[in-house]
Amino acid sequence: MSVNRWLATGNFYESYKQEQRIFSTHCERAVFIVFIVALFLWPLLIKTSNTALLVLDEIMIAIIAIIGLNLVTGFAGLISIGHAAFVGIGAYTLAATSRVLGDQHVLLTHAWPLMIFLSGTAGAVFGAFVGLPAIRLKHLYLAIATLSFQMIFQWTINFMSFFNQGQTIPIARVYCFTGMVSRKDHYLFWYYTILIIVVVCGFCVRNLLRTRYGRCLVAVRDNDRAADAMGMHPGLTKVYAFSLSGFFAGIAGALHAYLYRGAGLDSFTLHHSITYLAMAIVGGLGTLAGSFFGPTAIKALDLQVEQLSEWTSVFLPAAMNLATALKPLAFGLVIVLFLIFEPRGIANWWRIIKSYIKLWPFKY
Amino acid sequence: MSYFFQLVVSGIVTGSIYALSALGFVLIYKSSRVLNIAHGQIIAGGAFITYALTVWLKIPIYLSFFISMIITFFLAMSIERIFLRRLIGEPIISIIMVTIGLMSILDGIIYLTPFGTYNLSFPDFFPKRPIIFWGISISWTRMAGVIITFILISLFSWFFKKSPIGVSMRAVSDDQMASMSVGISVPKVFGLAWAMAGMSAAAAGSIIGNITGLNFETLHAFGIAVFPVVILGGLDSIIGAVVAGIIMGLIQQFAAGYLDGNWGLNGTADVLPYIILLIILLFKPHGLFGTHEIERV
Amino acid sequence: MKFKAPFIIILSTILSLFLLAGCGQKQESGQEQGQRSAAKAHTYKIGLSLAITGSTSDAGNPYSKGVEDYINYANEMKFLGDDKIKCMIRDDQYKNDVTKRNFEDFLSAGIIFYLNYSTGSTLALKRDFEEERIPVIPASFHAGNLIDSNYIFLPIVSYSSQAIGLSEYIVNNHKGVNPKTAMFIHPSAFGRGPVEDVKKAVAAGLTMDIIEVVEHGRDLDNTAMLKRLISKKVQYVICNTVQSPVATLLNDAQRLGISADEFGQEDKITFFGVHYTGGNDLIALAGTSAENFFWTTSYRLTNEESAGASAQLEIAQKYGRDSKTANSHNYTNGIMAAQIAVETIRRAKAKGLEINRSNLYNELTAMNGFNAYYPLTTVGPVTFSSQDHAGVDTQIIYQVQNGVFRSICNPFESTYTGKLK
Amino acid sequence: MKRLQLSAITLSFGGLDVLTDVSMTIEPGIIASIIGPNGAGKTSILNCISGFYHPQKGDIYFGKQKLTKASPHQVSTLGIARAFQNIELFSGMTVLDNLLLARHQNLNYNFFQAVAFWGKASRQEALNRAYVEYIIDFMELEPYRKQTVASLSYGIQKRIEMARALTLGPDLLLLDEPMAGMNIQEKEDIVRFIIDIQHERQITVVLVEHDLGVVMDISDQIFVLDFGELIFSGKPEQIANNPKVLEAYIGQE
Repeated sequence: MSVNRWLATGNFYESYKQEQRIFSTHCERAVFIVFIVALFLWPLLIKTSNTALLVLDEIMIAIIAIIGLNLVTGFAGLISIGHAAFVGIGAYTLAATSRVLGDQHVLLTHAWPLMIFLSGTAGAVFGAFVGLPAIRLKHLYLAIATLSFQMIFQWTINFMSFFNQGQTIPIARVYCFTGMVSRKDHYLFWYYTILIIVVVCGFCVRNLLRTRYGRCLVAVRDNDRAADAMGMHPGLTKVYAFSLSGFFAGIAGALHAYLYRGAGLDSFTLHHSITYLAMAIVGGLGTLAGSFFGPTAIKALDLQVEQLSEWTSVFLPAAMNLATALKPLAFGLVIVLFLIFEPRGIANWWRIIKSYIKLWPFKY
Repeated sequence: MSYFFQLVVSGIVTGSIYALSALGFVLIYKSSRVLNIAHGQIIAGGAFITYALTVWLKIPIYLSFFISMIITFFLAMSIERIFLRRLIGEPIISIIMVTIGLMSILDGIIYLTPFGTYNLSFPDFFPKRPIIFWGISISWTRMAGVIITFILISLFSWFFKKSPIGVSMRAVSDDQMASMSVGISVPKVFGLAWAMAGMSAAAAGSIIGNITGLNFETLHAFGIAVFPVVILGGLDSIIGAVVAGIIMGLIQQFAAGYLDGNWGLNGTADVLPYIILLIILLFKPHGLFGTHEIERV
Repeated sequence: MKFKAPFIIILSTILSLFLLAGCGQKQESGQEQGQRSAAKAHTYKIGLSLAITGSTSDAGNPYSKGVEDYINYANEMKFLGDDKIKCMIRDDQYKNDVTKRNFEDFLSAGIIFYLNYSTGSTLALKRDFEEERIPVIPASFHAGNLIDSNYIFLPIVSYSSQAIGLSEYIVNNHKGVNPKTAMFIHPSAFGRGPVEDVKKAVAAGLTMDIIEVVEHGRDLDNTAMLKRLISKKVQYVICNTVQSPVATLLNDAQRLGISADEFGQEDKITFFGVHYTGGNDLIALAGTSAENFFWTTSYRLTNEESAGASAQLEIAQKYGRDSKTANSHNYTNGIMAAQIAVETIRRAKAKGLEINRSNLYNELTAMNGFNAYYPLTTVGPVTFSSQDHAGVDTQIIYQVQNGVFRSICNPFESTYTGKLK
Repeated sequence: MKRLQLSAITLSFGGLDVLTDVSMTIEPGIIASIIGPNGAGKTSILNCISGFYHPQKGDIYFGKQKLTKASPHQVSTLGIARAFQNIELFSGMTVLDNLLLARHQNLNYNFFQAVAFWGKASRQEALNRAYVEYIIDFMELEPYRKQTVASLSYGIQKRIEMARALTLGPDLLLLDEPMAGMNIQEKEDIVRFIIDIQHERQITVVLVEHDLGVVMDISDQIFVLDFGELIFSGKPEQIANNPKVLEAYIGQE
């Protein structure tokens, strides 16, 4: 039988190996590859401002953080109101290294891939530690336990002179093959680095989710007693979920510290934890695609509102209060409207569009 | 020794104001299993309404206190009607997030008013001189705060225990399906719970506003600061809120009185409640007075 | 579901276009700059990023209006001839990340002078200022801003010097042996900044005992702390924080009956504060408890007759500000930052120099001696040099008398600040 | 094959005795049924075996392994699988996913192989999928493979529950009222499955059931509980004339 693997219609799996594929048709795979290649190529073709690159870098860092948050809150169903603190742990791993060894130390400037990985590990260790109450606590009590962790983290950083009491701890520019990454190339360099990390993380999580290490997360979310009877320790699975989420958050934190060339407390406050949750919700909880859409949408909204309020302040100079009120208003409205009208988030739109295209032209 | 007693008295006084702020959380959670993160904003709103009535409309403070409570009663009720009603039966994370969204919306609305950025304070309507006995001093404002707190809390407890609506509210909190089947309107009960929480928020806001002055940030930060109290008390127990409020008040005062300034520690009053909360939760996973949900297989 | 799909495609396309527009628009403004510079009348761009919303917006809001109004005023009064200044004002909600983005944005728009706001963001961006070699005036007078940095200029004396000035006032007027003092500070770099410097001044011979340094939290009740201070015989408390905690502190002190009715009263505490603790907002928050509070700054206040006060009120009236904003010392503060920027550009232009960052920097560092700048709103001249990056070196002390801040001494320069250098 | 042994177990909740001194021995490879009136403690026995409850007195052995204090996930790794009375499926997932999940402990690739989805992980997942397909085939669930559990009927859900327990690859299967609330035809299907399970796969089945007809037909051994006490154990044909059982079921006249 001749198989046309470019279309979904008339295509049947012949082995279970085939069913494991991430892309069911060549078409899908081709589109994806073109998209990734485009992401790599466009900065070389179009001249972009540093601000635009900074925004994109920010979005991608948020994507990594949200992948982590989605694993714990979306897939494992454990509400974490302390995700910014995990991200902070990553950033402060670098900061602590900088305080101990000096910010120009070769470990920070040359061995930065290792440092990023180490920050992720630190995040994972703290994640496991914070996850421990999950063995006993449930629902809101657990959510507030993570909130407590956020508060304790903030207090510790803010009052310890080792951490410069929450002031920015500087981290030097990194070196790559061509020498020191200069101010001019800084954002572009990190654009590529973060992009590679995002793609790798995306694939890792995609893989994880089709193995037992991913399925157990969903199992404890849906029914932790049944999960117990299926041979998973529900408590340890939850701790593992927190630790996994901490790992991604740690990586995001390290990247944030490198991108901003310093770690300061005010990037990892409760407010950020809440924003992360909002991103996960708007993207779509419990979906990998949502982890990409959420941060993009919320950051885009932020920028739009900023521009809008600037625009209104030109026309209504005396009505500054309107402009200042717009940001929280828009943020809140988006969350509430999404929850009321599209609780499954943008990922659901994505799903609808995909099935629409897949069936095209044979819609029934 | 009088230092110690002063701390105890201050702790109890602060604690009872915590209890009043926590009451709003408890009322809502008790009936509808929703944790209203936007409560701090409602507290701030209540304080601002009282201020606007007293200073701008020149209504006597006691009267505006009541009017403010009535306004927030309807305000909170309509919040429930507009935002929460549609989400009955949704997962817990959605509902928490809705209240977070609500928090942002209320922030936005308050920034539209002058209160968003101004610093204001209530006119003095109590004598500024404190009440002093045995060397321990309490201000009139705080004393009034404590009295109002206890009046309100006993009113609410009585209401829950004795009045028909209160009984139906307890029934709903116990089992929504069963209460629906005996003809209790569950949405109505939810609305009422929110409304009562709104009332308590206005009272708490007016009292706190009298103590700290009216600064939006200080006031809404109180909503977060009171979380440890709510959880420690066990989310659905009024008595729990009172006890936990006073415990937290005492902890904070003792932290500020004995820890701060020694061993290089500072600001411990902000973090100690959370640490103690975590420790207690490890032993009592449902807080001090929270109901255990028995799991059947 | 079927009819939903096309709708969603359209919607998401629009959304992604929005995102592109968000990134693209800023690029445009860079090109715009290039086109404009070819024309006859120049427009010089300066940037201001500050907290109009979020924490400290009570100070940031009037500050932004001060900058906005003065720049408009300067343009209308033709301080720079036909040339104009365009000040881009962005709200960063007190978040360093947003400040950084705004700054990058301003840079691609081609700013030649930058006004910053918070201590945190100034410290976080210090290295960028160095690399970009752009003159910066922050609204934070944190002395630490000047360490390892060449391009940050404080408009007035640092918090440290203000606190030392207050200490000197205490020492000079205190009767008896070493005055026992405590410090009440904000739990951040901004609050902690002066502590070390005051301690250094004490070490250098200022006859004062620092009994305790208190970092406040979100306390509703300062009873414990005040009782402790009284038991340690503390007579003076120097505050470096924002108004709201000070108001609570003053209220508590009055309630406990330990606030002094006049300077240095026995067994009572006299309260002092540096720039951001005071102003009309404090009186608004603390009411009668604010009585006898001592406050230092380098600005003239509008409740006392002066040329600066009337000029400020005139500008405020011209742009329709309410009386609260018009009389705020943070409005003065904003005007001050804008004044320095405008004056620097004016001087460079008067010399016929090209208006760019390095010339402005040179102009700023030459602002001393006969070249010193005398703004109306301050109690002394602005003097910068390559060594001295604090503008107005003099300060003045105000005391709350019957609900109004009144100056109680002549402008002075704290002696120990000089000695410490 | 292992023998399940309960020796004099006593379980009480706050003074209320649920099980008193119950001893049972279930030989490998048989179908054993536990019957009794409501509240007799049938489900509690299953809960004790599968580790959700821990008896205060007495011991439970599975072969040589002591289960008394083991938690559910430990019990399940020893080869004891359980289907619940009130359906405890992962309701948000498809039937396929539910079954794949049950293979959790039978997969032994490590975390890093999982992340890379390379080598062992990929191979094992394919085998896993094949195994699940075999169970789907066995339990005749083919039409529902890719449907979400929550959207299926009660009868099917019960069957999925059984299939999931079977996917664990157990030596001992605990079924808690698999036929409750079903019509005759559905019951017949379930009975057929149970018999097939025992015959084709040599799995010991412990059944808690109300339908006496079915129990009499298929059981090799029957245990009767009343008020937490074991009042009878033996072959089905002995039960009909046991006075104690009659008394428990019909009541004292």
